[in-house]
Amino acid sequence: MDRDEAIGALEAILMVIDEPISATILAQILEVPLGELEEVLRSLARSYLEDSRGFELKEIAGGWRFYSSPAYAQYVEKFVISGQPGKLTQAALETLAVIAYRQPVSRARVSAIRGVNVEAVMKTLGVRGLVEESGIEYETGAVLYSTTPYFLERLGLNSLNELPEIAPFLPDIHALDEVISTLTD
Amino acid sequence: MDRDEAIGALEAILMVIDEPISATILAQILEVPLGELEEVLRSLARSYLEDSRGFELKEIAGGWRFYSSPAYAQYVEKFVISGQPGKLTQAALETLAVIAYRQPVSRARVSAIRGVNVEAVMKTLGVRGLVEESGIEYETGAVLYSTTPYFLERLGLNSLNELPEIAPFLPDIHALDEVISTLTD
Amino acid sequence: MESQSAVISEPRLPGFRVHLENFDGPFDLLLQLISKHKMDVTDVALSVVTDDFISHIRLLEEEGKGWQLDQATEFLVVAATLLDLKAARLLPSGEIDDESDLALLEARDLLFARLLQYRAFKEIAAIFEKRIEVAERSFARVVSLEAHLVDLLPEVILGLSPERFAALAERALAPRDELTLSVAHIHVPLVSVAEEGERIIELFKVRKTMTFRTICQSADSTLVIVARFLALLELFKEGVIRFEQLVALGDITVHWTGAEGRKIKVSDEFDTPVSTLEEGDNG
Repeated sequence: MDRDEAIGALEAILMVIDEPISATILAQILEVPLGELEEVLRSLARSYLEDSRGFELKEIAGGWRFYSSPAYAQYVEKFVISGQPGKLTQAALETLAVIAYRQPVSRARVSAIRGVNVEAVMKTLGVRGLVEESGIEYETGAVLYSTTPYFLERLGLNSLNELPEIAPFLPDIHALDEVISTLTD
Repeated sequence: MDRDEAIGALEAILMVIDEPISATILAQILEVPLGELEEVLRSLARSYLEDSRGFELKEIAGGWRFYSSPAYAQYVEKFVISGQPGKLTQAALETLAVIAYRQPVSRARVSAIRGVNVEAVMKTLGVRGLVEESGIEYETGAVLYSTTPYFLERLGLNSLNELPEIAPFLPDIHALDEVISTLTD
Repeated sequence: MESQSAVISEPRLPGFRVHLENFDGPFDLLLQLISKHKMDVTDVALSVVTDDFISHIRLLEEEGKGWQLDQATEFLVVAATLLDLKAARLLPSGEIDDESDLALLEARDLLFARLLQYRAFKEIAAIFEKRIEVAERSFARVVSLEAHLVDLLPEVILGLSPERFAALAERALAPRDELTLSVAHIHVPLVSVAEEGERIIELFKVRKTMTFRTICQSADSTLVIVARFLALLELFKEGVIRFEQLVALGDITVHWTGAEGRKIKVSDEFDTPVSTLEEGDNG
């Protein structure tokens, strides 16, 4: 792999990952010696700084990730304050409702029930502190999600037991889920 | 605000969003006229392509955000557990094509064009979030269907205007459709 | 954007070849020749095409590739349209001397247009497929807010009571298709075979012998002609009429042979909306 290809691949991977990623893993994926790869990462990070880009590539606690540049913090903060209303969108509320009544539940299951990709919405719910990871599904290894105490607080409840019962008339909803998931997985 | 500042601010904000952001919101935050801002976004997107970066800036379904470049898909796929649902069948694709170009359209009309009962396929498209009910036909009371923003996302389109022209495939298809409907309805 | 001049696509029914006296090659090419007026549909022996297709499907079966439902469905649609087209072509046209001839000519063009339209959407579907493939190679940046920014977020306002929240959950969890109101009853055929049958019986009370052309003279749409044709078949089954055609493609004469005053009822089996032909598809 030549240097340009390596830079492109690194930029592509770093652009879509959420958690910081170690140089060791990147070196394995790209099949490039670790030392060489670290040198590319450092020079890439330097070039963003030199070009006064709005983003930075930083190594924090052993992992590399893109961050917004502090030089433009005022705009980012303005966006976060103004652009993220206290109220949730309808899509976020519905997703939250599904999680609340199905917890613990995997993202794939929520997605199957909602009929759309819920990745972004679930991230938002996580950032807003309303849902959190709560375990691993034994059969699939999928991460399971549950609501948080903060969610209860915002809804004005003391415990999940206080959630109103829903639709006892819905026939065997788990079976339906199965059907839906075969359609959408 | 000069152009370099605007570019930096845009890159910084785009780095922290978890869903596509409209040019209108960006223009408000940066206090820059919308037309000017859109021009900066487009030239920024172009510059990433020209520099063969590993990422792209794209406007899809009405919002801007960063994507990994398709050229490096093979590397990115190792990190992103593909949440993409399975492939659509030929029948589903063709039904989707009819709906995309005829929307809003009743199931009976789609069925007439496809020459087969499309009930099952349309249900699948609905469950997958690609089409949705969008109204009622005044004369017949039939439910009308349209494509969703998620449909645009799946096709990587910004708006329905970006659908390929159907004219080269069929001269004056709208006129034909009217007459055909008298035959088949 | 894809090249839009590339109207000639890859074969849609891969591997299926037709062997006719005047044509030997892929089915798709045959369709293209017909749709470009390079070949007359009346020159195509549809029975041979059908035989070829059935053996093609059998071959796939024997090779263990299973029953290709997609291919079979597609073939049926195209073959049915070709058959319609051919039927319209074979009906006497010649000089346009009356209204019904004109209607037949129009019907022929319409069937032709329908075939073209069907094929146009197949081309578009292929473009969709390619676009989806390309789009799937691009991954969106979906990241959590950087830690120092999370503190800036305003407190979440759910803005609804536990009861409203429960109602929302109920709706989100409900199977979606139950929300679809069936409107099938609105699309019942506007033409009834049984009713057209009654009308024909009334005509026979006046004249014992009529041509098919005469019977259809008052028909104001192709659908009515079809309904009257089906009604005649029903009456034939009841044994109250017989058909006579002196020359091939000539006028068909219909004779009433039923007893006077016998009560005849034309069944309404053709009037049931078709709901059994489902596309075998779950994705």
